Amino acid sequence: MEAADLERALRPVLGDRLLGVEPFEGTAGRVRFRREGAVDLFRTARDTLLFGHLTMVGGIDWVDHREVVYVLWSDTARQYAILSADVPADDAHIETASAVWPSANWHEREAWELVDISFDHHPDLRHLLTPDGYVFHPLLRSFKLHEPEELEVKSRHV
Amino acid sequence: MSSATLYSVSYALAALILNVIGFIIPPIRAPITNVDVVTVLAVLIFGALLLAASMLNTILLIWWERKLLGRFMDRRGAMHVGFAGLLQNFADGFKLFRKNTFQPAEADTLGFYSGPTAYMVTSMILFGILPISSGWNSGSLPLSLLLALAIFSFAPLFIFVSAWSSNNKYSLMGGMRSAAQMIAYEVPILLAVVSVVILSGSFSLTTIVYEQQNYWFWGPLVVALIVFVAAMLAEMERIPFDLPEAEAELVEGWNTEYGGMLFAFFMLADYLRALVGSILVVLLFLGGWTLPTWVPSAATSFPLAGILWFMLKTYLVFGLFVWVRASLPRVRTDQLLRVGWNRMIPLALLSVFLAAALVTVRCVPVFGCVPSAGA
Amino acid sequence: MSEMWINMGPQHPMTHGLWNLRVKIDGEMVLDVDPEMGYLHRGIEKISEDRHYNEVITLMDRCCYVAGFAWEHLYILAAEQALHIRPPERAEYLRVMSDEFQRIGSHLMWYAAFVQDLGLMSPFLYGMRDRDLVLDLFQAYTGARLTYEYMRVGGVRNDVPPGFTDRARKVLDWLDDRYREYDALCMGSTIFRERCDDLGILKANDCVAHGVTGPMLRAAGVRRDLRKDRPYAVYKQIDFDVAQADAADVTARYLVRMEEMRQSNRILRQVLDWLDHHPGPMMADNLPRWLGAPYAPIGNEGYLLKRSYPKGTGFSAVEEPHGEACAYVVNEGALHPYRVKFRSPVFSNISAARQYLVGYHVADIPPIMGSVDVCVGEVDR
Amino acid sequence: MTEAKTSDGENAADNPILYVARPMATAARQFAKSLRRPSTIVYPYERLEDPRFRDQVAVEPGRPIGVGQVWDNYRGVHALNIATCISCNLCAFSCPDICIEMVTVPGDDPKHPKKCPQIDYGKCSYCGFCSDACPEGCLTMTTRYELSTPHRAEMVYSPQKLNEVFRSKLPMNPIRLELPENEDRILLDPPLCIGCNACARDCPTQCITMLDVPRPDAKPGEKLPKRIWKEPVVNDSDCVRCGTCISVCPKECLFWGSRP
Amino acid sequence: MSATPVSVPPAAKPAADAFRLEGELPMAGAPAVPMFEIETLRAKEFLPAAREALSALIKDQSENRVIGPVFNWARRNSLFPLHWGLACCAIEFAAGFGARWDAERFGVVPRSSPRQCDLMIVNGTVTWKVAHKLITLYEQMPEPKWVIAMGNCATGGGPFRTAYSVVPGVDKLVPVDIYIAGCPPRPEAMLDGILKLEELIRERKE
Repeated sequence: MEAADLERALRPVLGDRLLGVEPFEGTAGRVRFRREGAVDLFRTARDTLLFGHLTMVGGIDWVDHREVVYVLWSDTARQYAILSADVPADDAHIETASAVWPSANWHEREAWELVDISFDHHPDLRHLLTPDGYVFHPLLRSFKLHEPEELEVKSRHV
Repeated sequence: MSSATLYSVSYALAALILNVIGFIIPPIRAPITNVDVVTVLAVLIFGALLLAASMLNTILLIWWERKLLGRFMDRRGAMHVGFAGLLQNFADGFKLFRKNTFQPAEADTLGFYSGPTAYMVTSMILFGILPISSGWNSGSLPLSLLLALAIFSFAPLFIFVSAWSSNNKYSLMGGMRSAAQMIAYEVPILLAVVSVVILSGSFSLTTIVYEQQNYWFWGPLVVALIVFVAAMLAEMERIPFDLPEAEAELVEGWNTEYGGMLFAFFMLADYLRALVGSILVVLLFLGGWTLPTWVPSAATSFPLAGILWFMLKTYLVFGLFVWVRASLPRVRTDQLLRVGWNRMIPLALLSVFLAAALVTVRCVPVFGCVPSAGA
Repeated sequence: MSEMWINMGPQHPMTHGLWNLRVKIDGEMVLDVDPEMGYLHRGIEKISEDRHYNEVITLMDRCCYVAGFAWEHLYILAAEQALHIRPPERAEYLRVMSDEFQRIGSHLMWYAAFVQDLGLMSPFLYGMRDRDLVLDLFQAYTGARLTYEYMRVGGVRNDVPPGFTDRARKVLDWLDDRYREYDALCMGSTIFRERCDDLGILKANDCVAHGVTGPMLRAAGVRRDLRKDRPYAVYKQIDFDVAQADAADVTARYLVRMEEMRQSNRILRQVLDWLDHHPGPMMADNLPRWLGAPYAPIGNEGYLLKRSYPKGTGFSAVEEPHGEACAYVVNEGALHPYRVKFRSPVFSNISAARQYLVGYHVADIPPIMGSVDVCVGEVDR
Repeated sequence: MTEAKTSDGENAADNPILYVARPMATAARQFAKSLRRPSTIVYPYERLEDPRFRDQVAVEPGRPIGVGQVWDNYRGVHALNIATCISCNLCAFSCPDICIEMVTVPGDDPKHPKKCPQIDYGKCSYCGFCSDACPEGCLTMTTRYELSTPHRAEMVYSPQKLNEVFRSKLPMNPIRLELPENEDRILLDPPLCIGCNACARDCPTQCITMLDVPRPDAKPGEKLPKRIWKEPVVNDSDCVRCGTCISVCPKECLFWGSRP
Repeated sequence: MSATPVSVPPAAKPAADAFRLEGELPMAGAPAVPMFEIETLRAKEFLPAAREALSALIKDQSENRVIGPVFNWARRNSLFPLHWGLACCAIEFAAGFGARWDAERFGVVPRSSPRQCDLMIVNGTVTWKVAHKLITLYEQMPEPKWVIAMGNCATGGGPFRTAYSVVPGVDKLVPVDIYIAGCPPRPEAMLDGILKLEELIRERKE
C-alpha cells in the first residue's frame, strides 16, 4: 500500500478534512487530517483499509500547537500507517479512538497526562503513570528538568 | 536408647538433684527424696529431654531440607554459618527471638498470640506419643496412633484462629484455604491408616512396628502408602499442596502478619509437623526401627541402633518430600479438593479392601504370611 | 466471604516489578481487575530530550531491563532513520546476534519467573543459571551484564573478541539440552497441565482489538512477527520460522516462547557462521563528529548552530521478546532529539488484563500474569 | 510458520500414566549432577575474575560455570593515570550522567594547575563513554566492582583515589577506538580573532601556536581593529578535539568544520 | 575508512591473559577450594562471639554483655531481605539468589512479608509515587532493621535523578546503612554489600 492508495481511499470519505498523505519511509504513509474528521477516519481505516490494530497514540508538543500521532498496523497489508492531527495548544482536544480500537484507552490516558491533550468521550480518563492529582504535564516543552541539587538549593531559599 | 533407658537416666538425674538439695538443706531432705517427688521430677526432666531432642531434630531437619533443596537446585544452600551451615537455623531462631513482635492495629490480641502458641504446643505434644525405638513406653499406649492423629488434626483450628485474628485479607484467605485443605485430607489419611490397622490388628504404634518384623507394610499396602504420603504433604502444607502459604498469590499466606518469635513458632511448628509426618510414614509403612531380616544382625545389635536406623529412615522419607518440593508445581484449591475427594478417598478405600482381603487369605505369595496377631 | 477489593502490589510476589493489580474477588473468584501502573515512571522520554543521540542509549538499557538490546536496537533504528544514516552490514549482523541472545535471555528470565509463580522452585534456579551463561557472553563483548551501551547511532561500539563465536556455539549446545529439560519439568508434569490448560484465554480478535502482541498474540493463532512481516536489520537473509499455537491459553504461550527460543538458537547459528567469515567495519562512514563512535558528543553547543543538520522523523518497530515495540523519534536538527516516543508491548498487554483475568481463580492470577511476561520498566518508562 | 510443540513432541496429556514422573526424574538427574559440584561460586573465596579459579572450572555442556568470562572488557571502577592526563575535559563532557567533575590536583606547576576527573559513583552509570572519549588512554575501566560503603561521601572518587586503582594493576578495558578519518577540525574565523592567546594558553596538548599575521595598512578613513596581530594555528595531528579552545575563545571565532 | 576498533595496549599493561577465553582447561568438577574446607570457610565466625559471651558469663557481667555477642552473631548471620523488585537492580538481585551466587549461603532468604524481614534492599529507582509505600513497608518491618540502597538509582537517583518523578536517593526517605554502587551492581557486589552490612552490625554492639 502506498501513500497514493491511502489518499485515494480516504479522500472521498473525509473530503477537505484530509490535509494530505505524505510518504513516510518504512510505512504506508503519513496521513494528516483535521481533528473534525477523526471518527470517520478511524472507522474507515479500520473497516475499509483493514488497519485493525492501533499500535500507539502519542502526542508531540510543538509549542504553538500539539500533534497527535496514531500508528496503525494492518494484518492484511503487513504495513504500518501513521495518522497525525494538529490541535491548537490552548484548546487541545480530539475525539477518542478507543471506541474504534479499545487498545487506544491507555495510550490516550498517557497522552492526556503527559502532553495535555484531552480526548473527548474517553471512557476512563484518569492518571496512569503520574500520581493522582499531579497537575503538571511533563512532556510539554515548557516543563524543564533540574538537577536535584539545584532544586534543593532553590527550596532552601524559598 | 530406649524410652526406658532415657527414663532411668532422668530418674537418676532427678534423684541426684533432690539429694544434693537435701544435702544442702538437711531439714527438707526426707520429704523431697520421697519416691513420688522424685518420679514427678524425673517425668519433668524426661519431658524436657524429649523436647530438646525433638527441637534439635526439627532444626536439623530444616538444615537437611535446605541442603537437599540446594543440591536439587544446583546450588549449595546455607553453608557459611557453622560447619556446612549447621548453625544457620540457630542463628535464625536467636534472631527471631530478640526481634520486635508486632501486633497489627486492629488485630484480635487473644487470637493473635494464642494461635501460634497453641499450634506450636500441639505439634510438640506429638513427640510424647511417637515411639522412636523399641521399649518406648509412651508409644505402646493401646490407642497411640489414634491419639497422634487426633492431635495432628488440631492444627487447622489454630491456623484459622491466627489467620482470622491478624485482620489481613491475605491471611484470612490463607487460613480458609488451610482449614478446607486439612479437613479434606483428614479422611484419606484416616482411611489409609485403617488399612494399616487392619493388617496389624492394633492401634498401638509399637505393635504396628512389631507386626512389620517379617515384611514392611509398604509392599502390600503400596496404594495406602501413596495416599498417605500425598495426604501428608497436604497436611504439612508443602508443595504441591502449599496453597495456604502460596507465595505467588497470598503474600505469605496465613503468617503474613506474623514476625519475630510468633513467626518462629509457625516455622518451627511446620517443621515439627513435617517431622511427625515423616515419622508416621516410617512407623506405619517402613518398619519403624527394624531392619529387614536379611540384614546381618551386626547392623542392629550395637547400642542405639534402633534410633539410628529410625532417624535415617525418617530423614530419607523427608528427603522424598523435599524431592517432591523441588520438582512439582502447586495445585489450585479446587483441584486440591477434587483430588482429595475424588481420587484419594476411593484409592484409600481400595486399599482398605486390599488389606481386608489380605487378612482374609492370610498369606501373600511375595510378602509372606500375615502375622497371627492380625484380626 | 462477601465481595472485596484486594491490592496485589506494589510489593507483592506476583507482580515481578512495581505495579499494582487491584482485584475484586468473591471468595476465590476474580470479578474485576484494575491494573494501576506508574510506580516506576522515570520520565525516560523527557530525559531523552535533554540528551545527545548516543546518550539516550544508556536510558534504553534501563528502560526494559530484561531486554536491553532489543530496546537499544529499537531506538537506534528510529534515530538512524531520523538522522539519515545507514549502518554497515557487519554491525547489523552483530545487532541481530545481540537481539536474539537477548530474546533467549529474556525468555529464560520469563521462564524462571513464570514457574516460580506456579510454585515450581528448582526451574527458577535453572532458568537463572542458564540465563547467566547468556549474560556471560554479553559481558564478553560489551563489558556489562544488563546495561550494555553497545549499539551506537551508525553501528556498534566494537567487534566481538576472538574466539567468541565458538564460545557462543557451546552455549547454544548447552541451551538446546536445557530446553528439553524445561519441557520435561513443565509439559511433562500433569499438575502443570492441569494448572495451565484453558487458563487466561484471550482469543485472536480480542488480542487485535486490545493491541496485544508478541507471544500472546501468536499463541492465539495469529502469525505475526515483525522479523518476518517487516524485516529490519538483516532478518530478511536469515532462515527461521515463526512459532505459533492455537489454544490461546497459558500453555500455548509457554509453548510459543519455548519454540521461539529454539528458533533463536537456529538464527544465532546462522549469524555466528556469517560473522566468522565476513570481517568488516563497525561504524558507518561520514558520521558527523558528534555522533562518531570513539567520542561521545562534546557539550559545546555553539558549534552546532553553525552546522545545521538535516531534519527528519524516524519510526521503527522491533519484535521485542515481549512483543511489538515501536519508537518515534523527531529530529529537529539539534544535538538532542526533539521528541522520543516509545510504544511498549507490555503496556498494551497489561491494559487488556480485564479480558484475560476475570472469571478465573485468585490462584490463577500469578500464572496468567506470568504468561504475559510483565516488565514494568518498559510499561512505565 | 511452525506449530509450537515441546522438544520431544510429547506431553503429559498424551501420557497420563506418567503423571509426575518426568519432572521428578529431571530434578533427580540435576541432583545427581550437582552432588559433585553445584554451579555455585563461593563468592568471597572464589571469584570469576580470578584466572586461577577460572582455570579450574570448565565449559563443557553439563558444567555451566565460567562460560565466556572475559573480564578484561568489563566496565567497573575507573583507573586514572594522573601522570598522562592532559586535563582535556573530554571525559566530563562525554558523561551522560554528569557525574565527572574536573578538580585540581596538586602538581609541580603552580601557574597551570592540573585538573583531573573526580567521579561520583553514586551517579555514574558505567557506560564507558568517558574511557572511550579519553584521547590519551589514561582513564580506563577496570574489573573492580565492589564499591559498597556505609557513607555516601565515600562513593566520590577523587583523582588520587582513581590513581590508586590504576596502580593496583587490575585488568583494564583494553578497547581503544581509532579516530575517524573525516574528523572535524578546529577552524578559525579570521576577521573575528583578536589574537588574545587564550586558546593557545589553555590547549591541553599545546598544539596551538600563535603565528604573526601581517598588520594591514590602514586605508584612509578606516580604523584598524584594536588587536594583537597574531592568529592561532592548530596542529591537527596533535589535536585531541576537546573543544577547550572553542569554549575559552572570548570572540567565538573558533568553530568546528572540515577542511578540504 | 571508518572507525574500526583496534586493540592498542592501554596505559598499564593488562594481565597476561587478556582476551584469553578462560576455562578451556578440562578440570571439570574439581572444586577450587577442597570440599571439607569449603564448608568451613566462615564456620569459625561463631567462636569469637561464644568466647566473648563465655568470658562475660565468668566475669559476672550484666545480662546484655552475656547474650549480646550471641544475638549479634545471630542477627548478622540471618538477614532476611524483603522480596520485592523495583527496577533493573531487581534482576541482579534475583540473579544473586540464583544458582550461581546463591545468597542463601549466608543465610539471606528473601521473605515476602515485611513483618518477617530485617533488611530492605532498595533495588531500583524509587519514584515519588511509590515513596510513601516504601516508607510504609519500612515501618512495617520490626526492629532491628537495616536498609541497603542497591544501585545508583537508590543511592542518588542514578541516570534518572533529573526526572520529575524520581526520588533522588532513597536516603531522603529512610535511613540507609549501606550504599552499593553499580548500575546495576553485579550480584557479587550485592553480596559484598551484605557482607559489609554484617561487619557493620558486628561493630554496632548493643
